[in-house]
Amino acid sequence: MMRKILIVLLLLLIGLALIVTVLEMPTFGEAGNPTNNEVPERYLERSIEETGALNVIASIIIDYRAFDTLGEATVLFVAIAAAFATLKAN
Amino acid sequence: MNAAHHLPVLAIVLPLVFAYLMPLFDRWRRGWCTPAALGVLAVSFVASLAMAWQVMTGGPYYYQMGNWPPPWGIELNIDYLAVFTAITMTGVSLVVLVYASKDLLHELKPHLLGWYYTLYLLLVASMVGMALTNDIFNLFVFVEICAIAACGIISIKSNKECLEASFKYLILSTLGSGCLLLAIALLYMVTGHLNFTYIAQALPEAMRLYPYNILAALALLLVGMGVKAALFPLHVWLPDAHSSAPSPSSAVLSGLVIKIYAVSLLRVLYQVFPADIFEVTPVLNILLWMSTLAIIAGSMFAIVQEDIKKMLAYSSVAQIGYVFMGFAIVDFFALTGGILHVFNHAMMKAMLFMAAGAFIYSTGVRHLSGLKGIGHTMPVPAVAFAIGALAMVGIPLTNGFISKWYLVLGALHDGQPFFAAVILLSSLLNGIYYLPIIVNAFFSEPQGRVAAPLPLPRQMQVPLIILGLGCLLFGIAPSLILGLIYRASEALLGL
Amino acid sequence: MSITDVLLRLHQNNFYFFAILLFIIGFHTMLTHNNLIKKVIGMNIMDTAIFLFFVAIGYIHGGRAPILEPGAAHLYVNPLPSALILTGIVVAVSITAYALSLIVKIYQHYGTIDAEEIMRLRGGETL
Amino acid sequence: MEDLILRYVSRIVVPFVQLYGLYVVFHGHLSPGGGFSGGAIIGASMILYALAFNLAAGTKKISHDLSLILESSGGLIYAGVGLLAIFLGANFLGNMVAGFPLGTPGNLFSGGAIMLITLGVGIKVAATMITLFYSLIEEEQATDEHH
Amino acid sequence: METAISFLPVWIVMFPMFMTLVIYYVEQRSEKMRNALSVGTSVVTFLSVLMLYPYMMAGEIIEYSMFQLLPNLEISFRVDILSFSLALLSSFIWMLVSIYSIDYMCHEHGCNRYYPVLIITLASCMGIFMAGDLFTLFVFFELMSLISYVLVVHEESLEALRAGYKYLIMTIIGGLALFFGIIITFELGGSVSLGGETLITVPSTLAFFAFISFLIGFGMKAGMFPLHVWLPDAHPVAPSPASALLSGIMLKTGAYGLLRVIFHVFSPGLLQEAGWMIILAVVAIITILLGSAVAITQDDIKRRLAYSSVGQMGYILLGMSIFTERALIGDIFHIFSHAFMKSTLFLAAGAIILKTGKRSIRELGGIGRLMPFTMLAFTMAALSMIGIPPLSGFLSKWTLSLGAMDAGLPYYVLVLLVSSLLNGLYYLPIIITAFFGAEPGHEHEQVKISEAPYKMLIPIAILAVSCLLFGLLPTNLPFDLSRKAADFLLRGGF
Amino acid sequence: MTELLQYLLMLFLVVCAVAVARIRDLLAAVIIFAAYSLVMAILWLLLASPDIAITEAALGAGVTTLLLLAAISKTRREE
Repeated sequence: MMRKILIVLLLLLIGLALIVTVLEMPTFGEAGNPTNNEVPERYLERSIEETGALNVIASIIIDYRAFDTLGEATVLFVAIAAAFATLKAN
Repeated sequence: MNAAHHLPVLAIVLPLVFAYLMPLFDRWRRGWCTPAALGVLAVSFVASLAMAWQVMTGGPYYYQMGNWPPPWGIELNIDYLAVFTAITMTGVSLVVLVYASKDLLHELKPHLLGWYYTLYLLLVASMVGMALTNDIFNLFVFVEICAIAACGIISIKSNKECLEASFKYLILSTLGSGCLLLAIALLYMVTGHLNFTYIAQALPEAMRLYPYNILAALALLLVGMGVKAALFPLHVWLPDAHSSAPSPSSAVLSGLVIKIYAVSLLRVLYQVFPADIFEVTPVLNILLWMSTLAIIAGSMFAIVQEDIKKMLAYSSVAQIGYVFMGFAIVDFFALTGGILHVFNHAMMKAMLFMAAGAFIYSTGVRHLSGLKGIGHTMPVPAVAFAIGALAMVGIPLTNGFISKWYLVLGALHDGQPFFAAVILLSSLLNGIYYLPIIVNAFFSEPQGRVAAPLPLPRQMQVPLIILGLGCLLFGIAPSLILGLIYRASEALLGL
Repeated sequence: MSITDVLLRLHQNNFYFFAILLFIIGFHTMLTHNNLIKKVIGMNIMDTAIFLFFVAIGYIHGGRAPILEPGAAHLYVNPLPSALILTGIVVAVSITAYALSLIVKIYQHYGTIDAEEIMRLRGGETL
Repeated sequence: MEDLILRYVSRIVVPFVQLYGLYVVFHGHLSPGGGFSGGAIIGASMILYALAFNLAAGTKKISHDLSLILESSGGLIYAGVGLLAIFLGANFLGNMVAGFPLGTPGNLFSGGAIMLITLGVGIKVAATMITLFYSLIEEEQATDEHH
Repeated sequence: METAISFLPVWIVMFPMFMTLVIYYVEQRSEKMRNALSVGTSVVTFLSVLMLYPYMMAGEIIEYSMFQLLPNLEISFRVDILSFSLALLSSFIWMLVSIYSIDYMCHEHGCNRYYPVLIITLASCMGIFMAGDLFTLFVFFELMSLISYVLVVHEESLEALRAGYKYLIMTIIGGLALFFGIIITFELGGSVSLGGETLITVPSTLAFFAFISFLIGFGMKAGMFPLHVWLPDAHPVAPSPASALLSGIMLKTGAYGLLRVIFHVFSPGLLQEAGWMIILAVVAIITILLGSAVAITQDDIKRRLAYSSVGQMGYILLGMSIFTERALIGDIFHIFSHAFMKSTLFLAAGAIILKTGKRSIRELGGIGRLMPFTMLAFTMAALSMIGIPPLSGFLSKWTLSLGAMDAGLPYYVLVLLVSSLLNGLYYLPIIITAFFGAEPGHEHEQVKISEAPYKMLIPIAILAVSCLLFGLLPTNLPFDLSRKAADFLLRGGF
Repeated sequence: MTELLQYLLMLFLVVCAVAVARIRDLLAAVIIFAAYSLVMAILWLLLASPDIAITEAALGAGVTTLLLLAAISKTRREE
């Protein structure tokens, strides 16, 4: 019981801290936010000529950041391997 | 562009590819599994060594995945710290795998061996990936692979303790990943980049505009990596997980997996965050005190343990404290000591766990008081255990001494003799729980199952001998690895 | 900062706010709930909350989905967070799958999926 | 009775769902979707099929060995395409620089390596979902016999 | 200097180490060969040390750097007159003890462990005395401490294991304290080499920590109060030859370390100015009085000897804290004389225990009549211990007292006198019981107790005669060496 | 108008999240969670990320729910 109260208090603290940061964050949906820099610009402007895909997200996940996606497929695989090994253990 | 340029890919992707092949081998060519896994890790190790050679002669370089320059693509940063970590990870895991190929036959059902290798190779690949990557989201992906694979090689044993422990580990590790991902989101939000170098460039400006965001990111990062690296108050999962797992898994989990998170945290803290952030926030101080607590509490807990693997697991809690202490004292020597301890402890703890595994393999005894006289009947693992234990205590001419030397020197150099005293105190505690085991092993008459152990296969003895000699070699000639570490810590501190 | 300012700010950043809220709820469920399946659901809630947060970062008012139409000059939202979250979702599903298989095995061994019950069983048995 | 309806419905629905899944996979580079979501849809359809009939019917469609091969080959295709790029003189996972033909943007066959990789991922995800579900369910039967 | 000579220290250290392996290999096959090799090794070592004599007398210092571990941290050797004196002393006693062991140990189990350990301990002891820097000193110190654990627990009885555990923990504490001291020295001085510049020149808090650490680290070995607790447990449980070495030589390594620290790491001037020596003096006085007083209450003969060692080490520590030349001479000479005396006593006690199987002093009545030579040697050493002229113990105490008077510290002399009185109180009863006490009832005695075999008697005799000779002769080698060493320490040359 | 919709959806999410934690019946919890996932997918559509929405609908709402159901069928329904 004590532990649960402690956890709730801790979570409230974390939540409060995070909400304070929400107040400070760049405003949602503004075009001038730090994220809208040269990175998405190039993806949006040049993905057709550089990757040949209309879907920019596909061009990012399978071309610009393909290594991530290899990792992602591997995560799926490792989960399967782990689950399979666990289930088939006896 | 020559072929050697692609070595980093070889080190990561080859284990990955063979991890995919391993279930097929297991199904149709079971005999190929072990040689293939060993061969792949050996290649990966050699590739890491070759990378180290490249870096030492030609300086650090980057490898751009798919030729996309940052910040658009993912790049690998092959620098001193990265190759050092890669060597540690592949080298130790190779040695452990040799041991595993025999030990697992009695811990697991034979049809699981291939799956075990799959998980193991993926674990190593992800660790090398974490060591080399220069992209924070890519780091996250590897962290996830590593987390699941680490749980997988525990739960594959599938007895009561393992399942419970690995579930606990999985949940806490997912919590850690959640915090990490949120931290990445916060960092991305204020900087617009995912590449370490670019985040570092954008952070000073962002620091001015969104200080709380960055602080929150830092805190989340600390918690996320702290949980995974078993930093003291967040270590609750470790003792169960590391003690119940099959011995090779324990060796690699305690020796390598918790270290790689620590190294990743080090990289992010030193390479991404601007140095002045640590002047306004006590993050490093918090880390320092947490590591102090870890060192003391871990050793204290270890003293009262009666199960050999549990004791080793608690000892890991203390030892990861050393690593973090080295990172948190911002000093060249301390940092060197911390990084060096990653390497040294990887060897020592892997060896200790394998020795413990050998005892369990041959006698079935896990209880510390049951291991009396084991030195007479099983000399090789007992001597290896003794070397590991002496290295843990920090007896000179073992590698543990060297890392302790640097840590204490760093603490003194930074004007914090208190922490030097903490390290010494914990060495004493290490002595209190390690030495009686050795003494009992060599100066008591073997009884019961200890008196007539099963013969230990050669594949299980050789790794112990290799690591034992390694512990001595790097205690006598630490300069073999120190050159790399010096450069790594110089680069991290920007000297 | 007055209370109206705070509220206005929260309104502006409402996605972030709710994402944090969900994150905390998921975190809480995951940490304190004894039922293992509930823990897994809590984990999913926590993860989706972070994904929501991440995707919201990339949004631009009036932006279109980043499926390009060659030749037309539209305002598109930032595609990078979406791409990353795609990875995140798969990761979450993978962990869920693995966690569930663990739960199934745990149930076979312990006959329960209640964390406290399991602790009690272990305490009575192993020590 | 209910079972019958379910079977009829699923017999009709499953092909459409699978077709949709294939569409999502193959149009990953043109429209929303891609290997992961498409693969998951195909996998879900197979699961639905297995649920509606029974496990044996499902395993008859896709045997264990096949799903094992599919699962691994998905990942291997991915890594293989990446390694192919190295042999073509680019870095790992290179696409345009490695000389994969990009085709005409907007066409089904465009995007070079993207196409191949999406296909691999789709196969892999579908196989994974099926394996996962089977192994979760199968375990039950095994233990039932056991008890 | 010729290279061959500069290589000699390495040879002296490495030869026994190498021979340890050889013995370990040989002993599987032949016990005789093992015994011969052990004695041979110690003889060769002794002779090798002796070869240094002319160079040392010429005032040369032999240096040899073996290899570098870390920047500014290396394994190096350096022999000066002090190193030489102690190395000579230890290798000499080691030689005698290894001869003694042959007959003593043949009744014990585990000889195959005993001899290699004996020889490797010799190697590490030589290493300590010939170390060229603190780190090398530390390495060999740890090696010796850990290895001699095997000697302590040789019996493997519960008592021995318990004493050994205490010893081990204290050793670890001492080792860590030393480590701390060395690393502070490294931090402050940038190097740990001995005999070069004084490493710590400014008294600071950190320097004080270093001093305290060294005091703990070396004092632990030297049996300094309150860190002596392991000593009375560990020394009696070891086999007697090992006890002789533990008490006679290995305690001195602590004293030697302290001497090095006082004169090379710090400087007498600094220590006097900072007033830190008073700590050493106070604990030394407590050690003397406590060791002597507790010894009286002990009934076990080896335990009594062990407590006596505590008291005697107190003299040596006290002598160190007085920076006058004569005190230092007495101090170093006491290292010699105590080594001779205590080895005699332990070896004689060992012979008695071997023959009678009794350790309790009350049961030793009449033993002097049964084992006259052994007991005579014992008496001689005991009298020397008390400080009866003209035995060597008197000479050392006398010189020490003179030194104390030089420094204007007459109450130190008082302490020495009181302790001599106490020594008398616990040694004389043994002698009286042995020669004049009633023999215990014969009904339990089936075996007639006879004199010890000659291989044991000769070493005892040599040592006992040394006690006499070195007190009797006005100029003898140990005293000469002490004088030169003191001179060297105080002035850095002859 | 969209803002109101957003708030409604997000409140729904919060309610679902709390309900999942509170409700004793695991099957109901899973179904509520599926609803949660679907609403999340709609929210992502509002944020102009159809890819994520489809993936979440297929993986989050579909596969996860199926897996959870399978797990429940293998264990027990009540908490």
